[in-house]
Amino acid sequence: MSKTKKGLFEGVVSFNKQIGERFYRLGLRFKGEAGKAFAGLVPGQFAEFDISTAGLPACGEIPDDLRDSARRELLLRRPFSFCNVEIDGDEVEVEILYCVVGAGTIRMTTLAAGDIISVVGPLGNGFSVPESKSTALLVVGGMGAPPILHLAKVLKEKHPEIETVGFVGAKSAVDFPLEEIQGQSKDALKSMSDFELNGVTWQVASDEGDIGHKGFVTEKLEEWLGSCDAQKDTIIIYSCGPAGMLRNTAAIAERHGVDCQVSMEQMMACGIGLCQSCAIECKGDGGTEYKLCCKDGPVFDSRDVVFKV
Amino acid sequence: MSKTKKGLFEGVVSFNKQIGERFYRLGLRFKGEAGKAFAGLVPGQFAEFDISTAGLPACGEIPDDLRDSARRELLLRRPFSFCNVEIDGDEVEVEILYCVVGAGTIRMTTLAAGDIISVVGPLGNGFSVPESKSTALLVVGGMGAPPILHLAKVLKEKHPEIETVGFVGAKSAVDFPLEEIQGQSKDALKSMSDFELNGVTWQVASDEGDIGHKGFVTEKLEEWLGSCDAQKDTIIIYSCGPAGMLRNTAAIAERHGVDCQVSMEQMMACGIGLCQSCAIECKGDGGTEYKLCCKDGPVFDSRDVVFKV
Amino acid sequence: MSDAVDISVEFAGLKLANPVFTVSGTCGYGDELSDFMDVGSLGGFVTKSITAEPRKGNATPRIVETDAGMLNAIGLANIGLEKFIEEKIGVLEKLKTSVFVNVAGQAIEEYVQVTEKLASEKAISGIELNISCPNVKKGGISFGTDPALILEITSAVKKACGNKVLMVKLTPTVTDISVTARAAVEGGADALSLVNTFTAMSIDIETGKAVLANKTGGLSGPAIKPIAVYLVNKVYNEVAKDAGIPILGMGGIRTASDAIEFMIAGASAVGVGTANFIEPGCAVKIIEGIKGYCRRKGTGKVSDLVGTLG
Amino acid sequence: MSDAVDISVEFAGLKLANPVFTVSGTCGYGDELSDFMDVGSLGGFVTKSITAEPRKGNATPRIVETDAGMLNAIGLANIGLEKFIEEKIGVLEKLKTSVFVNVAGQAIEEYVQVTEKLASEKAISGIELNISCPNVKKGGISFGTDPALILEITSAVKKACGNKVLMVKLTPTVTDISVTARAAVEGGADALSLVNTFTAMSIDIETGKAVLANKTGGLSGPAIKPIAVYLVNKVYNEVAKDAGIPILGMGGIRTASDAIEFMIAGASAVGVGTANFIEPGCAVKIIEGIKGYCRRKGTGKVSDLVGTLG
Ligand SMILES: Cc1cc2nc3c(=O)[nH]c(=O)nc-3n(C[C@H](O)[C@H](O)[C@H](O)COP(=O)(O)OP(=O)(O)OC[C@H]3O[C@@H](n4cnc5c(N)ncnc54)[C@H](O)[C@@H]3O)c2cc1C
Ligand SMILES: Cc1cc2nc3c(=O)[nH]c(=O)nc-3n(C[C@H](O)[C@H](O)[C@H](O)COP(=O)(O)OP(=O)(O)OC[C@H]3O[C@@H](n4cnc5c(N)ncnc54)[C@H](O)[C@@H]3O)c2cc1C
Ligand SMILES: Cc1cc2nc3c(=O)[nH]c(=O)nc-3n(C[C@H](O)[C@H](O)[C@H](O)COP(=O)(O)O)c2cc1C
Ligand SMILES: Cc1cc2nc3c(=O)[nH]c(=O)nc-3n(C[C@H](O)[C@H](O)[C@H](O)COP(=O)(O)O)c2cc1C
Ligand code: FES
Ligand code: FES
Repeated sequence: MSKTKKGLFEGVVSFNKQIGERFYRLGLRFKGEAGKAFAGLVPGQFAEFDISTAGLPACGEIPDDLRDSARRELLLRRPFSFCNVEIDGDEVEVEILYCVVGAGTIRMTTLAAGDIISVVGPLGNGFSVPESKSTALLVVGGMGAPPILHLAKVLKEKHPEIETVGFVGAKSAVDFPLEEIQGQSKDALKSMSDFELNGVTWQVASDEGDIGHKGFVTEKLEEWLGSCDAQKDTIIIYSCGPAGMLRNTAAIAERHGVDCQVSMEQMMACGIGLCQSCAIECKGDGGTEYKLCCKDGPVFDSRDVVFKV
Repeated sequence: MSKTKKGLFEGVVSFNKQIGERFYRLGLRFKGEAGKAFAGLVPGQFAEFDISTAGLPACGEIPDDLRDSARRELLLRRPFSFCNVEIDGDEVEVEILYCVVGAGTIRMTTLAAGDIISVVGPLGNGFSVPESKSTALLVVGGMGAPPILHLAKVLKEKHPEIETVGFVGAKSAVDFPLEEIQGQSKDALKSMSDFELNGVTWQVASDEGDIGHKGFVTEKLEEWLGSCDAQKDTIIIYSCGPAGMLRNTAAIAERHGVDCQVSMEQMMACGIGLCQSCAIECKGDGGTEYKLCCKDGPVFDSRDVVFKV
Repeated sequence: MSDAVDISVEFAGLKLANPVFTVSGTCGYGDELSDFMDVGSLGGFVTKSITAEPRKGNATPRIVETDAGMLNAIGLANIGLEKFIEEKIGVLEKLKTSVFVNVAGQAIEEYVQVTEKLASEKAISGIELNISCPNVKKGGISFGTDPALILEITSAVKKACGNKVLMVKLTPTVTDISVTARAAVEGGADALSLVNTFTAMSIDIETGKAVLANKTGGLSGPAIKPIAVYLVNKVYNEVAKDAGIPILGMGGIRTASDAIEFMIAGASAVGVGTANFIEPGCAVKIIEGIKGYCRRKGTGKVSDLVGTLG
Repeated sequence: MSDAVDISVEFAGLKLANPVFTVSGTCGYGDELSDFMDVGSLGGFVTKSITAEPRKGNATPRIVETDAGMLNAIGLANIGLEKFIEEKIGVLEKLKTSVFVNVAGQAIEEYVQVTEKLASEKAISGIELNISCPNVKKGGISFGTDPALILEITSAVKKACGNKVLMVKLTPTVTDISVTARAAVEGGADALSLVNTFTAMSIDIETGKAVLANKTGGLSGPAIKPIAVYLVNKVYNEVAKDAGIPILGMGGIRTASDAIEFMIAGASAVGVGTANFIEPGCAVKIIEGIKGYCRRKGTGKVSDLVGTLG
């Protein structure tokens, strides 16, 4: 997967669709130079969006818990990964999947088709596929879904020889940022242990057990690894999700001697290596050193990361 | 004209229409308590609008001279007078006429039908009609049009016995915030010396002479007063516009011994008498004193005001 | 956990219904806000600065908006002590909230004289000593930045204020606010309020002149909030906590969350200033919001939040 | 009037192509911005703070957004002097702009030692002395607030910096910035830069803890602009003008209009900091905008704007 030159571009909103209480999918179209840049986007790369130009929803439409923070004036851009990229002749349509959690994402919900927003990207290093692998295990926790969904699709298209198995978990059914789950009845959820998406079968787990396995998604991963006969060095794990889940995933990978790439998150001011805010503690020569999530990551080899939580 | 209780209300945008390069008309509908409050709005009263919830237009649509200031984060409300009030059963529709001059008004242009905005009003004291008057002279300079247009309509409806004559001036034709003028061809403008609006005939003047009389609108006013036979105490002047024009109008009124009410502008932080920012120097006992534009005005008897410009 | 939340606070011996004040220069003399809220539901109310003689204030423009803030240079415009007592004390009495009168002056004698007159007014719970307004000078140094002067003026006013609570309002524009805070406490302050505005300037590049007629003005609003929270925390940790002196924290408070930040930082009560201009009545929402937060968090008494920064 | 506008400026003896810098800690070591702009078109470039030894910096979170501003507590994370000279000087040399290296330290000796090494590097036009970072302490008082220490450290570094321009960066959090500015000038500063960030704090009310791992951080961005403009004007009027010392003005600059405000207030050059994060490349737009303004206003030389506040 090749990397393209980053830049400051304008994208045109093609859709902005609510898919769950707090979840939305936003489409953006790029042309010209921007199109060229984003056509080469690698799953796991991200971009920085300027949402300060968007309006606020009416007061009554703002969730109670965000009412106080919603009015904060936005200064910084917001980083988002992508869950899909479609190349359509000269144009490229990218898609992000976002969760409404604060001042920026609440404004994002008012973006409408035709609105123009400023985007800096594509940024960072995405997932890579080492030569020797024949099995890819995709492990998602909650809002970690977007880059892994994108990766699933790219693996299916560009590496059909690789067997791809998906694992996805969250607190409870409402916390899956997926239309495939948000659309279902309680009963359907109850009996759902896996589902198909982007050509992959995903095993499901939830802390509350209202969907799939009751417990951590990493338990399903461990179970799978325990019962598989393949050479461990032909397997690779790709994971994105909350810090605790990534730590568990990394520990499992370590235990089974399996390669693992994790996509990390950190508060970012710039996304392009200027501010040093997004430090991730990594193992270094005879100690630890900080690497930059935005520039050296967000995807890291799990063996390099010093997990904190 | 009776005054109603002010309050903090929500209005629903009913339209937002561009009527000139920098001019827009915005309609707002109020229901319930808000409707009751605004049904009693007196011409010359104003309200404070919270526009911080509106989005910014795309960068390319922002006029060059506003590009730097447009991104300023809005904190304060913005004061606007009204050019029309329509009562429609339980609902009231008010209309404002605004000019895009800065960070707030540029955001205002993105408001669309259905958007909800927060309004504090109606505020201040509007124009009043003393018993003894049989002639009203309406004198408008540029963006002073809205409250005087509203007044013209109310005079026609509620005081048909009063003869009403209008005078309107601006720098050049493009500076009249009126559809009646913005719609016309250069040739039509050239030959236009007056026009009808809200039941009143308006004589036109422009500094550049590309429409109507070449010169100040106050010259037309003075001409009219010089050639009229009516008792001077039966005449009243109502004026709104730039400070220099109001000063001239007040001087003419003084010279001719005619009553005159002027609607003043001042930078306002609150609009409701809390901050003391909107001081207007007035004549007081044995000196001058500051009155508040928002609470004691914006309409003042021109004899009370100490004009500065 | 029971739903009962006690949001009353003890503040320098006063029992306040809740910790929320509206603060000096942003809420008039009490009548202007009553169209928008029940002013009596406030924990406390601080009047516009009062001086011995009436002051017209500065020429206009007196305000200008900046990013997430505003500058003001009102110039202590006020009706003067005499007219204040005649016309406004009655209004304030009816408010049914604890009223602090903000006192300003050009010289120590003026502060003392105004305070003495006010000390006998039943309607008033306390005096807020404004030694942090950029217009008040003595020997070229404004009162609020010189610890020795702060000590002197606070002691003098303390003697004049009888049984009224004496609150001293600090300026944020000092190298070390713990020094000025300590001087006020040593002078006998019963409470501290902070922050006043930051001296600042906005220039109109078309005219090449300052926007404000007074050239400089005081910056207030959300822009200054993080600095104010830090300063409240510093004064709490280094001075107020040990001295047992409550802080009225302010600077950019617009929501209950903002108010709670200040309380966690060390403020026993919080002041709403600029936000009154944007949403008159927001103080009532803030009171409700604080109550809701305590209920959700299982905080039995709101004062348990004060100075809990972990 | 001719269209020709001269936007070059003389800055402490350096001839700069234009008055726009990108400033310390917000533009990396020069290579990071080059995807977005021609860094060589800048008037000047100030590197991230360099210390004698490499520093890992603080734990995360290191930043948090506030209203129209942000707090940072990076903790002077940097690769250290040795690696800087090895790996970065070459990059900087290719930039074709005037490069200032921002020097920080724990003690006067460290400042001197780092400066001495840098003094012999051809790629460097000047040293920016960072005595305004909240992490650098001596005897409990940070260097930047004590005039005697400022004098001492400036004189010591001046001796070490050979023919490089010595610029001293001032903190805004002092009672009277003219005092610290004067100390720097007396110590031999060739230029002053201001402002550095304001110490501030943001509290997460859900956890009851400060958002930043370091608890406090420095406030930057548009929120502080009006204070910074005021302080630049004060230093210009009270110190720099008579001393003939140029000011690099910064704090919240995001547009050409902002930059022009600082120049009218008294800055000979202007620095773009936080805005680089939001619109990398905005410095180039600011240069163009300044040129356009001068053309429109008939200002033949951009330096004619400096200190013209009416
Ligand atoms: C590389 C990267 C990729 C991301 N991809 C996605 C994605 O595909 N979909 C998605 O919904 N979100 C994604 N995020 C997280 C997203 O950036 C934040 O949710 C968003 O910035 C919050 O903005 P806000 O203004 O709504 O929240 P704020 O009001 O700024 O903050 C609200 C809460 O969100 C947390 N938060 C804010 N910014 C970040 C951040 N950069 N990283 C982690 N937590 C943060 C804050 O700590 C706070 O608790 C990604 C983050 C990074 C760093
Ligand atoms: C009582 C009253 C009634 C008004 N009625 C109307 C109206 O009907 N239609 C209309 O277009 N405008 C009206 N105005 C002016 C209107 O309030 C300003 O144009 C508006 O606030 C500018 O907002 P902004 O954010 O776009 O500009 P800013 O970016 O805030 O400022 C841009 C320019 O506008 C000037 N300005 C800003 N606020 C005011 C103000 N309150 N008074 C005068 N000048 C100001 C500034 O000095 C600056 O030069 C009225 C003002 C007052 C006080
Ligand atoms: C318009 C205005 C007028 C003010 N007048 C006074 C005053 O007369 N006396 C005083 O002590 N503080 C005055 N202040 C300062 C406020 O009381 C408060 O300390 C400051 O604004 C910070 O709080 P805020 O950000 O919530 O406004 C004034 C503030 C504003 C905005
Ligand atoms: C993330 C960040 C890191 C910074 N690091 C440094 C630094 O290492 N040394 C320094 O002197 N100033 C540093 N600064 C301060 C800036 O150089 C500048 O003085 C300040 O941010 C004000 O300008 P601004 O508002 O344009 O950002 C830093 C600022 C930010 C935002
Ligand atoms: S976000 Fe600025 S360096 Fe990574
Ligand atoms: S605008 Fe605040 S008192 Fe008039």
